[in-house]
Amino acid sequence: MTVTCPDLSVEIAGLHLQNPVMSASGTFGYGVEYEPYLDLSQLGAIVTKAVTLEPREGNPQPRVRETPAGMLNAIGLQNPGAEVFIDDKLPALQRFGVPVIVNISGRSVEEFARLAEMLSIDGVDALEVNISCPNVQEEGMTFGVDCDMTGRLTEAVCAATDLPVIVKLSPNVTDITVIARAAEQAGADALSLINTLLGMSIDVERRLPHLGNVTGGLSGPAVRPVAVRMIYEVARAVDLPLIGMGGVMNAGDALELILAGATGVAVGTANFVEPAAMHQVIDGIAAYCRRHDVARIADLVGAVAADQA
Amino acid sequence: MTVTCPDLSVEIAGLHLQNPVMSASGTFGYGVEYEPYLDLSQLGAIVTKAVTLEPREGNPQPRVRETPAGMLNAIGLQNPGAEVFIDDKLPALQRFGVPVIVNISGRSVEEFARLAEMLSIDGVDALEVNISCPNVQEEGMTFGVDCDMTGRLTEAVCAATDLPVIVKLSPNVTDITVIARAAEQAGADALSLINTLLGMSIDVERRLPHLGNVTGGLSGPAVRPVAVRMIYEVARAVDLPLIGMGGVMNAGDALELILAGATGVAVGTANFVEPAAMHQVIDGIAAYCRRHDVARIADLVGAVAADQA
Amino acid sequence: MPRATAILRHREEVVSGHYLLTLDCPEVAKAAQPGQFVHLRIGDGTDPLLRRPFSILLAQPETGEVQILVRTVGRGTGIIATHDEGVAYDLLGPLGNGWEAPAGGEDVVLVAGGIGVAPLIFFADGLRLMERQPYVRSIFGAANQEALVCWTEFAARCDEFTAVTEDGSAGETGLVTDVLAPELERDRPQHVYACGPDGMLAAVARICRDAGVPCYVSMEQWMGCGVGACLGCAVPASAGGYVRVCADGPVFDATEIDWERMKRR
Amino acid sequence: MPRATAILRHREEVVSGHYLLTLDCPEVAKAAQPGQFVHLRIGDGTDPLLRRPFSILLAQPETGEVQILVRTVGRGTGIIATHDEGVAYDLLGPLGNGWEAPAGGEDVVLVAGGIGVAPLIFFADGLRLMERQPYVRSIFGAANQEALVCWTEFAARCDEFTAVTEDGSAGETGLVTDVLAPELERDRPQHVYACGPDGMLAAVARICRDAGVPCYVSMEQWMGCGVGACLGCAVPASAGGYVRVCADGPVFDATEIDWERMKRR
Ligand SMILES: Cc1cc2nc3c(=O)[nH]c(=O)nc-3n(C[C@H](O)[C@H](O)[C@H](O)COP(=O)(O)OP(=O)(O)OC[C@H]3O[C@@H](n4cnc5c(N)ncnc54)[C@H](O)[C@@H]3O)c2cc1C
Ligand SMILES: Cc1cc2nc3c(=O)[nH]c(=O)nc-3n(C[C@H](O)[C@H](O)[C@H](O)COP(=O)(O)OP(=O)(O)OC[C@H]3O[C@@H](n4cnc5c(N)ncnc54)[C@H](O)[C@@H]3O)c2cc1C
Ligand SMILES: Cc1cc2nc3c(=O)[nH]c(=O)nc-3n(C[C@H](O)[C@H](O)[C@H](O)COP(=O)(O)O)c2cc1C
Ligand SMILES: Cc1cc2nc3c(=O)[nH]c(=O)nc-3n(C[C@H](O)[C@H](O)[C@H](O)COP(=O)(O)O)c2cc1C
Ligand code: FES
Ligand code: FES
Repeated sequence: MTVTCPDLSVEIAGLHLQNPVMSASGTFGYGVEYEPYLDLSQLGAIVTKAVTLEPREGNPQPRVRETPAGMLNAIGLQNPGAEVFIDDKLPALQRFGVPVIVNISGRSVEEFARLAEMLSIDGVDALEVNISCPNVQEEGMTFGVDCDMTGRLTEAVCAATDLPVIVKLSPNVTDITVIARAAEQAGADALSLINTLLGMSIDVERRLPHLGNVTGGLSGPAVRPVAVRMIYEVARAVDLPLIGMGGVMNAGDALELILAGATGVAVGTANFVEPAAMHQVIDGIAAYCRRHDVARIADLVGAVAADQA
Repeated sequence: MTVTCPDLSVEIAGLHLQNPVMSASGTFGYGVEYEPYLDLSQLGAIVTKAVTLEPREGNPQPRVRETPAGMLNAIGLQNPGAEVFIDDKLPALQRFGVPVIVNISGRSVEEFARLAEMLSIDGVDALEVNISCPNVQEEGMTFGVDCDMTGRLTEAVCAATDLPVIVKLSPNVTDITVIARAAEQAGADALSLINTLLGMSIDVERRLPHLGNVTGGLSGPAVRPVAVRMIYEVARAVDLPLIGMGGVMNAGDALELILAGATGVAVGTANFVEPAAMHQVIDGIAAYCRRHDVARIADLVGAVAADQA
Repeated sequence: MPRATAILRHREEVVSGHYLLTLDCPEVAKAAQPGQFVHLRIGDGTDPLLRRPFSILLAQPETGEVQILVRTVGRGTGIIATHDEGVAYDLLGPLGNGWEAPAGGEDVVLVAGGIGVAPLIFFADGLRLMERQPYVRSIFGAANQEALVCWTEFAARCDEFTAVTEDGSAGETGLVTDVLAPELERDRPQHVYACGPDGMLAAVARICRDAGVPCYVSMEQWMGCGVGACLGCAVPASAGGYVRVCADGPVFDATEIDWERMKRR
Repeated sequence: MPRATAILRHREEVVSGHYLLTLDCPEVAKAAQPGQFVHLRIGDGTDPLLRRPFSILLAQPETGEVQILVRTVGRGTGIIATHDEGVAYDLLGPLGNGWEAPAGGEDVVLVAGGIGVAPLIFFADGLRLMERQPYVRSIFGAANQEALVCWTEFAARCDEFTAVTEDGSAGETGLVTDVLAPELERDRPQHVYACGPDGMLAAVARICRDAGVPCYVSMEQWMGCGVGACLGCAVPASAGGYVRVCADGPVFDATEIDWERMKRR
């Protein structure tokens, strides 16, 4: 058998994606910024920058800094708020004809629930609940590292919407499987992981933190081994589909995450390096399937043969 | 004032080090392997590969794998055991005239205590208690991520020895300051951090984990932002001197850790890349002090002006 | 599509650690406006990982050539310094808004600090080609004579030119602002255009505000995407919140920036 | 000090994706023994981060030249493939133990698989220079004719030479072991020396054990330090536990290795 036209489509939380590849929240704006560089209609889905109930100014600059094979960011959830998002940003996202997943963030369970309600409208295909942004020093951090909070939050969001609920997990925890299970039990339809690792870097000449916010979130290839490990662990702990992210630069990296257990793969930092990165990942996955006679990409999910290591 | 001859010496847990720079456990063998490449008598201290009570075979190969700006390792504490270490390895370490810090690892509180006792001999200047090796799937892992266990273990080791006790912390935790405080309260004389981040990588062509042990510990420049952040957090949470490590390649990197709060700095993965890395770090720190008119390196410990970020 | 391959045709170390690169890049040469920048990928690996932004110093639509001036300050610029002719760069650009040219015929002052001269050379070049040429006075400040990089290229495109160095090794002694303040009094221009370090821009903005002269500054900031998506390059806006250097700038009306909240880096 | 700078003098793509590098490195040229390797740093950044080990293909103490054969398989070797003459490498070496030469005058068989030919060329070269030259038969196997890289250099240094390819495009069709087994029966040598992929070495070791011929293999393994400190390059020892390829090897008496526990990678 020779596979010439592999089936790249996947199902995640009831969504049908033409391929597993989507943008990682916060790295792709509201989609349109990247329109000059790639055909958005070819993506598996578009995941938006975090939306909050009220507008947020974000953190003081500097907000980003390169680190070895990675970057720190402390954007601080800058966004125009849910109302402006719905009126000004969401309509433009419709014309690409791919599922739109809206990343939401809040300061309390009530805020998250209210947001979920507001966003349960035409044009939004799923919600990604950002319980793990390391740059918000209020309750936001606590959610993602505590399983009770994760459970309560997930329940509240699920109760507030009929949309599929994807809970985005923080890697800054002792045991991510515990949090993953809490989200599953509370009704999450899918999980995404990993958000950024909490990091810091210092300008030694001036003896100042590089980031205005002192600490920030580490992303990019540097963190990929942590992402692969956590996806591998979570895939064995829950029965939910996973969206993996963390340092994917090319198809090989995406396949690592898929083999570890991710059904979908989000591309973040790589967009900054190569605006057409998602296309390259999609094409590369298709080429891999042809080369290895894989008829359906879904067959590779979690297919690493760890017992034969 | 122009500093021409900065004082690089530091005190850690009663040990006087001629400079803050030492080897990171497990990356420098028992010292002698690197004798052809650098003058060991110029180091601040030598930290040995982990020693266990009984000999350990270690993990199946492959044991190391490069990752972006880092590497995964799963050596599995291979070592000849405490007796052979004392008879065959320790004597050779004496001739460099610098403090010898022995890294110890065990499967139970009793094993750690027994080791501490055995190693409380001439020629050993301090013990580094490895409560955080991610490659030992027994109790070893539990110690470093649980504060009760950390406390009990630290107490037992302190009771078993008169040597300074340095507790080495795992970064694979939700809140490292909690573990740090537990070690402090239990009597640790100093803390070292960070050990490796738990990671994994996959050979997508063969659909196998790269490492024989499936998962391994991530080290090298990739993890430095996590190390800086954790050192910064722990320095503000405890009153103990810290030995920082994680991705130090050069003097600038070492100064990041020092400014974040580390009194000593250990160099690990960099030794593989550049066997004379520790010399370069020492020279570079001296040059920095001269350039910035810093009379004593100790004055820079924790000196990042985060409030002015 | 604002994306192209640029071939390094010529590299000249104009002064120590400063390289003038002539790139073959017809797409950018055609589209570039003064004040815009290119976002360059250095190598194809992870070291460095992110692209690096550089102002366009000159663009020649006829020859397809684009020039940028690179000061070596770190890893990425250090690698560029080793590149030989023939090296191909993948770049995004031209990006950002650039300076709007004045209507023509008026009096303008250009203020450059160090490497900030690059986009002002391009801007001055454009002014010279206007039908009703403005009268262009320029002030170029730097630490010392060496750091007055490409000053001849700049001076040649202006009607008046004043150099200022902190150590007095060339031109006046002091900061650009020491020259700018009396200059604005002597003869009030319609516009001031400035590019340089944040501290200089803040001071220039204050002087212009006090003198009631509209001032346009080109800012720098660490960038992630360069295309407006990541919000990494934010600088504080006087209207509250932040604006993006890459997409809302790099050129701003100086009154749009909240100089008080601006961190000096 | 086993550390040196090596200048790339000449680079030749011997077959597609295989580069023969001639390095100017008197220290290594003088000290090198057949079977030893150099641990090369590629670039000065973090991509790639670790050094890469390469066997010494030939060392000429008189000229100070050292040759290595590099097959491009990934990031580091891919970068080497782009290097021009004049590039300087920082290297550690010669490292490892190398093959012990036989006493002289005996019958030996050399078995190379693919790129594993490199250290055997050096070894064969040494045997030729012995006062009492051993009689050297060699078997060189590869996937196809192309992959019989540097076979002329190898053949020229041996008394008998047999090529084997999996696809039959050159020499015999099959695996080296298909040739080795009858060869050992035909005329029993005193020693077998082998280098190639793990699977081949395991098979060669078994055949030699069954035939009662001492066999010495040169192994490969992912390396951290290359100097015996990190225990990263361990391979399972038949005595239990593990031995280090970099410091205890890369050449081992085949009976020292526990081929059963050896993972095929
Ligand atoms: C719109 C814009 C236009 C620019 N035009 C030019 C130009 O024409 N010529 C020129 O030489 N430089 C210009 N720069 C600055 C240039 O982008 C940086 O110097 C370069 O990115 C440094 O890369 P590096 O890898 O060498 O430095 P790194 O090793 O990454 O860092 C070294 C130091 O350089 C500075 N730096 C690094 N990146 C930036 C950045 N993105 N913005 C500001 N400072 C930075 C920091 O102080 C840092 O500590 C411009 C920047 C912006 C935002
Ligand atoms: C003692 C010794 C001698 C060697 N001699 C030679 C030689 O003479 N010529 C030659 O071309 N190669 C030789 N190798 C293998 C060579 O070191 C690797 O091919 C090289 O390190 C690959 O680097 P890379 O960055 O291109 O590959 P990467 O991008 O890092 O990896 C690509 C693939 O190459 C293989 N690989 C990478 N590193 C190693 C390694 N250290 N050991 C084994 N396989 C590896 C793996 O299968 C990996 O999947 C030798 C290895 C050892 C241990
Ligand atoms: C600049 C930036 C902004 C981000 N903003 C968000 C966000 O708003 N919400 C969120 O859930 N994750 C956010 N993330 C995290 C990414 O979605 C992703 O989880 C992480 O970057 C790891 O993927 P990567 O290594 O491919 O970038 C952000 C990441 C970056 C780099
Ligand atoms: C190959 C290898 C072996 C290690 N073995 C040990 C060990 O035995 N005991 C220990 O406490 N840490 C061990 N470590 C962790 C290092 O001491 C250090 O904490 C970590 O590598 C981070 O520093 P680096 O980034 O400079 O390597 C090991 C690290 C590596 C890379
Ligand atoms: S650099 Fe990403 S928004 Fe400006
Ligand atoms: S590579 Fe470190 S011991 Fe062999």
